[in-house]
Amino acid sequence: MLSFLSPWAPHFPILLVLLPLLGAVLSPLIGRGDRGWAWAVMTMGATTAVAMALLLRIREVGAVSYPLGGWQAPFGIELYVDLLSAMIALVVAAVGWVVTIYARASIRVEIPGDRLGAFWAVWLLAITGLLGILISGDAFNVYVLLEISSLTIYGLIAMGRSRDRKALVSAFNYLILGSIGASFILIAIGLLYAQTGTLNMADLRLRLLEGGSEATVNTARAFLLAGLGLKMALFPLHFWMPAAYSTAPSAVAGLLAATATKVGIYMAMRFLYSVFPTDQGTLTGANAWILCACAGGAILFGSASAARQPSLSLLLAYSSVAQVGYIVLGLAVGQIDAMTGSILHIIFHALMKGGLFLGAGIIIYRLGGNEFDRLAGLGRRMPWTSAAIVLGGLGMIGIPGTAGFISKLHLLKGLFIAGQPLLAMLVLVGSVLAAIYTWRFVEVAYLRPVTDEDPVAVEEPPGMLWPMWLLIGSSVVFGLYPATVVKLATDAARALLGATG
Amino acid sequence: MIPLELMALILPAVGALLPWLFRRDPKLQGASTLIITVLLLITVIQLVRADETSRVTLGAITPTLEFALQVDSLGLLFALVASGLWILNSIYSLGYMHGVYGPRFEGEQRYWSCFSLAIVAAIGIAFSANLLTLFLFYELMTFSTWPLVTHSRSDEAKRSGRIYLGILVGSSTLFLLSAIIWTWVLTGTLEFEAGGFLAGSATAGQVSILIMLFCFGSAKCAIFPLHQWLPNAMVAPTPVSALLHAVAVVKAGVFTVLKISTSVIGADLMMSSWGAEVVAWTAAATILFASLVALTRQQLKARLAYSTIGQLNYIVLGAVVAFPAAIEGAALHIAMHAFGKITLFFAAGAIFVASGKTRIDQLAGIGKRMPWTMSAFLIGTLSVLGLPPLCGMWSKWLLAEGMIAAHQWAFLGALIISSLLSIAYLIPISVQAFFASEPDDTSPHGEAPWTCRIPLLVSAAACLLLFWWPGIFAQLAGMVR
Amino acid sequence: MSILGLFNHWAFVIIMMLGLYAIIARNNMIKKILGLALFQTGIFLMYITLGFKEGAASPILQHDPSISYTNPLPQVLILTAIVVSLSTMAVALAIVIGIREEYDSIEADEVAHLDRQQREPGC
Amino acid sequence: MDPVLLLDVILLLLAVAAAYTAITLRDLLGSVMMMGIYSLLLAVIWADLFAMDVSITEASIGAGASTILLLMALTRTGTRERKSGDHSLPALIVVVLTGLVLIHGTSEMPRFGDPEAPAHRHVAPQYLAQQVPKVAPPSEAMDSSPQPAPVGEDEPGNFGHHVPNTVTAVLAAYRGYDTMFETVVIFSAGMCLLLLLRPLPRKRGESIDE
Amino acid sequence: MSESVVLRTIGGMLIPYILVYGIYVQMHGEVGPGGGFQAGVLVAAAFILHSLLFGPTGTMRLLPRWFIDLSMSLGVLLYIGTGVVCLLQGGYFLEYSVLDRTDPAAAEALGITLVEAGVGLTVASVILTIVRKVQGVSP
Repeated sequence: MLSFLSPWAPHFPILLVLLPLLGAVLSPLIGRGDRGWAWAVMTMGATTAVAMALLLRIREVGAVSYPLGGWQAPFGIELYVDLLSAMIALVVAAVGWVVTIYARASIRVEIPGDRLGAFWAVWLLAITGLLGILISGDAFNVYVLLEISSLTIYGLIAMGRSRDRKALVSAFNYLILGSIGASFILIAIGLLYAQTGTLNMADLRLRLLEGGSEATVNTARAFLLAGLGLKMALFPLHFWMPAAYSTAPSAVAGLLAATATKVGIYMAMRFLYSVFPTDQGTLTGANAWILCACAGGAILFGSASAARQPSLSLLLAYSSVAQVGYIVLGLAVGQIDAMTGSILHIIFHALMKGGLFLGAGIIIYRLGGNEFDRLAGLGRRMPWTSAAIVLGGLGMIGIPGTAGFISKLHLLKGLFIAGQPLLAMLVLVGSVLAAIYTWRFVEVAYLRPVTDEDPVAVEEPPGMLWPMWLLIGSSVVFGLYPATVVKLATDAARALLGATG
Repeated sequence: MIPLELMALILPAVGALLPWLFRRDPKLQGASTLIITVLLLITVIQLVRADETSRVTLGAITPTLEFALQVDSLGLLFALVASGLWILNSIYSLGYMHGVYGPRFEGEQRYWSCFSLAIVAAIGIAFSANLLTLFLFYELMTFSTWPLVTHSRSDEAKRSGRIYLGILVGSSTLFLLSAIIWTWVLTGTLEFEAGGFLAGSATAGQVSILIMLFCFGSAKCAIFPLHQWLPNAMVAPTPVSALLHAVAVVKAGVFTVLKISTSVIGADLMMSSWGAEVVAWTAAATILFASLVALTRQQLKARLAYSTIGQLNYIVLGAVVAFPAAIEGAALHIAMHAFGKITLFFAAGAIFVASGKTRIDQLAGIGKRMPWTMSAFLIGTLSVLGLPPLCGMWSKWLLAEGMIAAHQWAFLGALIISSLLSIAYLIPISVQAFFASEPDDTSPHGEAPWTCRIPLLVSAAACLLLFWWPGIFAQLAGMVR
Repeated sequence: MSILGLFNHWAFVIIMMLGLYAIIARNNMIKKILGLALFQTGIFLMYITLGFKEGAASPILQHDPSISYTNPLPQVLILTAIVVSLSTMAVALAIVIGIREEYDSIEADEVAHLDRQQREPGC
Repeated sequence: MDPVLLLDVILLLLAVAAAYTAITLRDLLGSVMMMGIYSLLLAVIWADLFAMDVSITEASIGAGASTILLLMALTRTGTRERKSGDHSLPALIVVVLTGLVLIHGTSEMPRFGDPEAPAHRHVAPQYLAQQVPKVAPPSEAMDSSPQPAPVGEDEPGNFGHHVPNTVTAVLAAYRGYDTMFETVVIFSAGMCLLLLLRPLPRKRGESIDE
Repeated sequence: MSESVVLRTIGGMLIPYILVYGIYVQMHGEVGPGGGFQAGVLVAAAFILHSLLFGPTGTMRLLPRWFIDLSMSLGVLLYIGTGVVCLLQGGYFLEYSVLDRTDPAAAEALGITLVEAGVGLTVASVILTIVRKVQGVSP
C-alpha cells in the first residue's frame, strides 16, 4: 500500500523527527496569529502521517535501524525503531496533532499575541524531543533529546502565569528537579560508558552481558531509575507534577499528560529490558521489588489524594500519578501479559487522560477555572464536556467497554500468572478509588443544583469540543474493538522481553 | 437480517435514544417507548420459539476473548421476565411520574433513557455467552441505574446513590472481576458451558474460594452483608424500585449466581466444595435475618425491600445447593417472585400517588378507598408467601423439594421459618387495610390514575394465571436443571 | 599514584554534592541555579576524567603515528553538556525573573508563603 | 609523581574551594564571581587533561556567557540573599547518601588515565584513526537493517587529513546528529526566552525593544 | 552605556579583534581546537561589549533585530539543510560524503564546515537574544 513511498521508506525514522523540527525552526518566521497555528497543525499532521507509515512498515519488515551519516553503529548514532517505539511514537504524534488543533482558542487567550511565533516553535520542539527519544538507539542522544523536550516543557508550563502566577513556581521547581533527574541519567550513561566504551544501546547490552563491575552497573541502574522516576513522576518522586499540570496552560496540560510521562516510562522499559542484563527477561529481585513498591504506593496514594483535590485539574493530575503506577507495575513484574497491559495502558491512558485534560481546559476557558465550587450543575450547563469527562472517568476506573478495562484486564492477568494476587488486589482497589474520585465530579456536575449567579447554559466552543471527543471517543472505540492494538502490544511486549531471553 | 439476539439488544438501546429525539413532545415520547417495549417482548418470544440459536459476536479483545451473545433457557427465562415486566413498568411509570412529579418533570429524558439502558443491560446479561460479556453488562446495569436511584437529587438520594454504587461497584470490581480473571488464568477460557468448565483445572480449595468470590462479587443478589444498597435505594421513585426489585437489577444478581453455578462451576463441583457450603449458610442466615428485620420496618417500601432480600436468597440458596430440583426452583423463582413483588410495589406506589401515604400504620381501612389496588396487593402478598392458588407456590415447592432431595434439612427449615415470618409481616397489611376502620383525620381520596392501576391489576392477574398455566416459564426452568 | 588513582572521582562527587546541597538547602532561587550549575560541572569532570589517558596528547592528529591521543568522545559529549547547562541556566533565569516580577521575591519559602496566603490565583 | 596528576589535584582542590565559597557567600554578586573563577579553574583543568576544545568552551561559555547572563539577571532580581534556611539536615542526609552511592559506584572504575580502560579500547580507536566503517547506501538497504559497506574503500581515513581535529570530526561528522540537537537545544533556549520574558518598560528611551 | 571615554576607546579598539578571533576560531575548527560554539560565543561577546560601551541603539543599527531573529532559525536551517541535501543526494541524513562523490573526504570536510557555520550562526544570535531578554533592553 505504501509502494509509492518506497524510495523514502528507509528514511521514515529520520523524517519522523525532521518534520516537526523543521516546523519548529520555521514557525518563528511564519509569524503570529492563526497562521502560526495552521502551520503547527500542518506540521503535526504530516508527522502523524509519517508515524503511521513507519508503524505500517515495521509491521511488514520488523524493527528498522537508521545509521545517521551512514556511519556504522556503534561508531555513529543509529536510530532504532521497533514495534513498541513506533506505536508510542504514533500515539504521541497523533495526540499531539489533536491537541494542537484544540489549542487554537485557549492559546489565543492564554498567550500574549506577540509571542505566538515563539510559542508554536517551543510547542513543536517539545514534541520533536519526545519523538526523538522514542526512536533513538543511542544512550547519549536520548539524553540530549530529553533535555530539548524538558527545556521546552519548562517554558510551556511557565506560560501559565497569565492565568495563575503559581505556574512560574511550579515550572521552576520542575526545572530544578527535572535537571537533577536528567543529570542522574547523564551520570548513569557515563558509568555505563566507563564500563563498556560505547553509547549505542544494542552494543551496550552486548558488552554488559560480557560482565563488568557489578557495583558500577548497579549504581548506573539506580541513578537511571531515579532520574527516570523524576521524569515519569513515579511516586514518591511525583510531587512536581500535580502543581505543574494544574497551572500550565490548558492545552499544554493536555499535551504533557498524554505524552511527556509516557516517554519517560518508555525509556525505563527500553533501558531496563533491552540495555541492562536481566535474567530470563525479568528484573532481578531488588529492582523489581523497589519498582513494585513505588508503583503500589503510586496507585494507592495517587488515587486516594485525587479524591481530595479542590479542582478538576488537580484531581486529574493525581489520577495520573496513580495511572503511572499501573504502568510501572506491569513493567516491573516483567511477565508478558503484564507488560502487554503496561504498553496498552501507555496508549489508552494517553488518549483518555489527554481527553480529560482537554475537557478541564474547556471548563477553564469558559468558567475561568475548574475548582469544584464552580462546577455545580455542569451536567446541564456544559452537557457535552461533562459527558466526555464522565466517559473518561469511567475509563480511569476501567469499566468494561472502555479502553481502561482492556489494559487493566491484561495487567491483572499478568499479575495472577506471575503469582502476585496481592498486587492484583492492589490494582482493583485502585479502580475502586478511581470510582470514588470520578464520582466526586459526577455528583457535583449532575446532583448539585445550579446556583443562581452561574450562567445557566454555557456555549461550548466546537473547535475545542471535537478534539476532546476525538480522544475520548477513540478510547471507547478501543474499549470495544481492541483486537488490533492488543495484538500489536502483545508482539511489542514479546519482543521487549524476548530481547532479554 | 439482524439476528434476534442482537435485535433484543438494539431495541432498548434505540429506546434509550428516543426520549432525546422526542424531547419536545411527551406524548410521542411515552408512545414510542411503549412501542419499543412491545417490540422487545415480541422479539424475545420469537427467540423462545426459535428452535436453534446462534452465537453473535459483538467485538473481540483477543481471538479467544470476545464480547458475544449466546441464548440459553435460563437466559430466555430472565429476558422474558424483564421484557414482559418492562411493558407494565413503563405504563406504570407514565402514570406514577406524572402523578408525583408533574407532566414535564425535570430530568425526564435522563429517566427514560436510563430505564431503557437498564433493560439493555438486563438483556445483555441474560444472553451473554461468557463471563466477560456478562461483566460488561453487569457494570452497565449498575451505572445506568444510578441516575434513577438518585433521581430526586436530594441529599438522601445522593447518600443512597453512594451506598448503591459503593457496594455494587466495589464488590463487582474486587471480587467478581478478580474471580473472572482468576478463572481465565486457570482455564484459559471464559465461555459458558452447560455443566461448567472449571472441573479438572482447579483444586478444591481454589474452587471454593472462586465460588465465594463469585457469589459475594455479584452483590446485586443482596446477600448479607452486601444487602445494604437495596433498602437504601428506596428513595428512588416507585417504578424504579420495581425495576430494581422485580424487573432487572436484583434479578441480574441472582441470575449471575445461577449462571455461574450451572455454567461455570458446574453442579458436581458446587455440591462437593466447602465454599458453596459457606455461601449456602450465609444465604440461609440472610433469609432469616431479612425476615426478622422486615417485621420491624414501618415504611411499606422498606418492609417490601427486606422481603425481597429474603426471597432473593432463596434463589441463591437453590443455586449453591445445586441439586437439580433446587436449581429449577431457583430459576423459576426468578420469574414467580418477580410477578408477585412487582404487584406489591405497584400497589405501594399507587397508594402513594393517590394518598401520599408511605407508612404501614397509615393504611388502616384504605381498602375501602382503593379496593382494586388493595386486592391486587393481597394477591401479590399471597403469591410471595407461596400459597396456592398463586404462582409463587411452584418455585417454593421445587426449592423445598430440592432441599429435601439434598438432605439439607437446616436450609429447608430456614425456608419454612422465613415463610411463616413473612406471613407475619405481610398479611397484617392487607388485614388492616380491609378490616380496620380508618382514622378520621384522613383526607378523602380515591384510586390512583388508571395508568397506575392497569399494570398492577395485570401483574396480579398474571400471578393467578401462572399458577394454573406456569407453561413456558416452567418449561424453561425445567430445561435449566 | 594508586591512592590518587580515583581522586578525580572523589572530587567530582564532592563538587556534585556541594551543588546538590545548595539546590536542596538554599532558599534563594539564584543560589539553587548556581547549585545546579555546580552539579552539572561535576558530571563534566567525571566524563573528562574518563577520556584522559596517560601520556596522551589532545586529539588533534599529527603526522607522527607514535603519539597517543586522549579519548575525543567524552570531550564531545561534554561540549554538548556545557551548551545544555547554559541553556538550562538561561531558561531558569528567565523563570526566576518572572517570579520576581510576580511575587517581588526570589526566596522559595517566601514565595510558597505568598501562595498559601491567597488561595485565589494571581493576576 | 606525574606532573599532570599533581597539577590536576592542586587545581581540583582550588576548584572545590571556589565552589564551596560560591554557594556559601551571602552576596549573590560575590558568588556569581566565584562561579566565574571556578569555571576558569575548570578550563585550566580541562587543558591540563588535554581536552583543549572543552577548555576553550568552558572558558567562553562557562566563565564568559554564563557569568554575563547571571550578572544581568541579578540586576533584575536583586543581589541580596535573605539569611535563613542555609542548613537543613534532610538535605544533608540526601546529599551524603547520594554521594556514598556514587563513591561506591565509581570505586571499581579504571584507574586515573589508565590506557587499558574499556573507554579507550572500544570505539575511540576508530575515531582517532578516523577509520570508521560506513554502511551501504539506503537505496540498497530496502530491508530493515542496513548492510555494512565493503571495508577499506575509504583509505586513508574518512577525512583524508582534512580534519585533524578529531574532536571536531566526532562532533560534526560521526556524532553530527547529536550536535544538530545540541544546536536545537540552544535554539530552544532562545525561543523559550522570547516566549517567557516580557520586555521591561522603556527606561530613559534606552530600550527600543518592541 | 558607559560614560568613560577611555573605556569606550579601548573597548572600541578591542571589539574588532574579538570578532576576528571569533571568525578565526570558526574557520580553524577542523584543524585546531575550537569550532562553532566557541566562535559563536566570541562573536556574541563582541556585540555585547559594543552595546555595553556605546548603548544598544548603536548596536541595533549594526545588527538589526529582525536579522538576529532570522539568523537564529537560519543557523539551524543550515545544519538541517546540509543533512537534507545529503539525503536528497541519495545518502543517509548528514552523510556528507555524498555531497561530492569524486572526493568523499573533501566532501566530508565541506559538510563539517557548513554545519559548524550553522552552529556558529545560531549560537551567536541566540546568546545575543538571551542576553537582550534577560537584560530587558535590546543590544
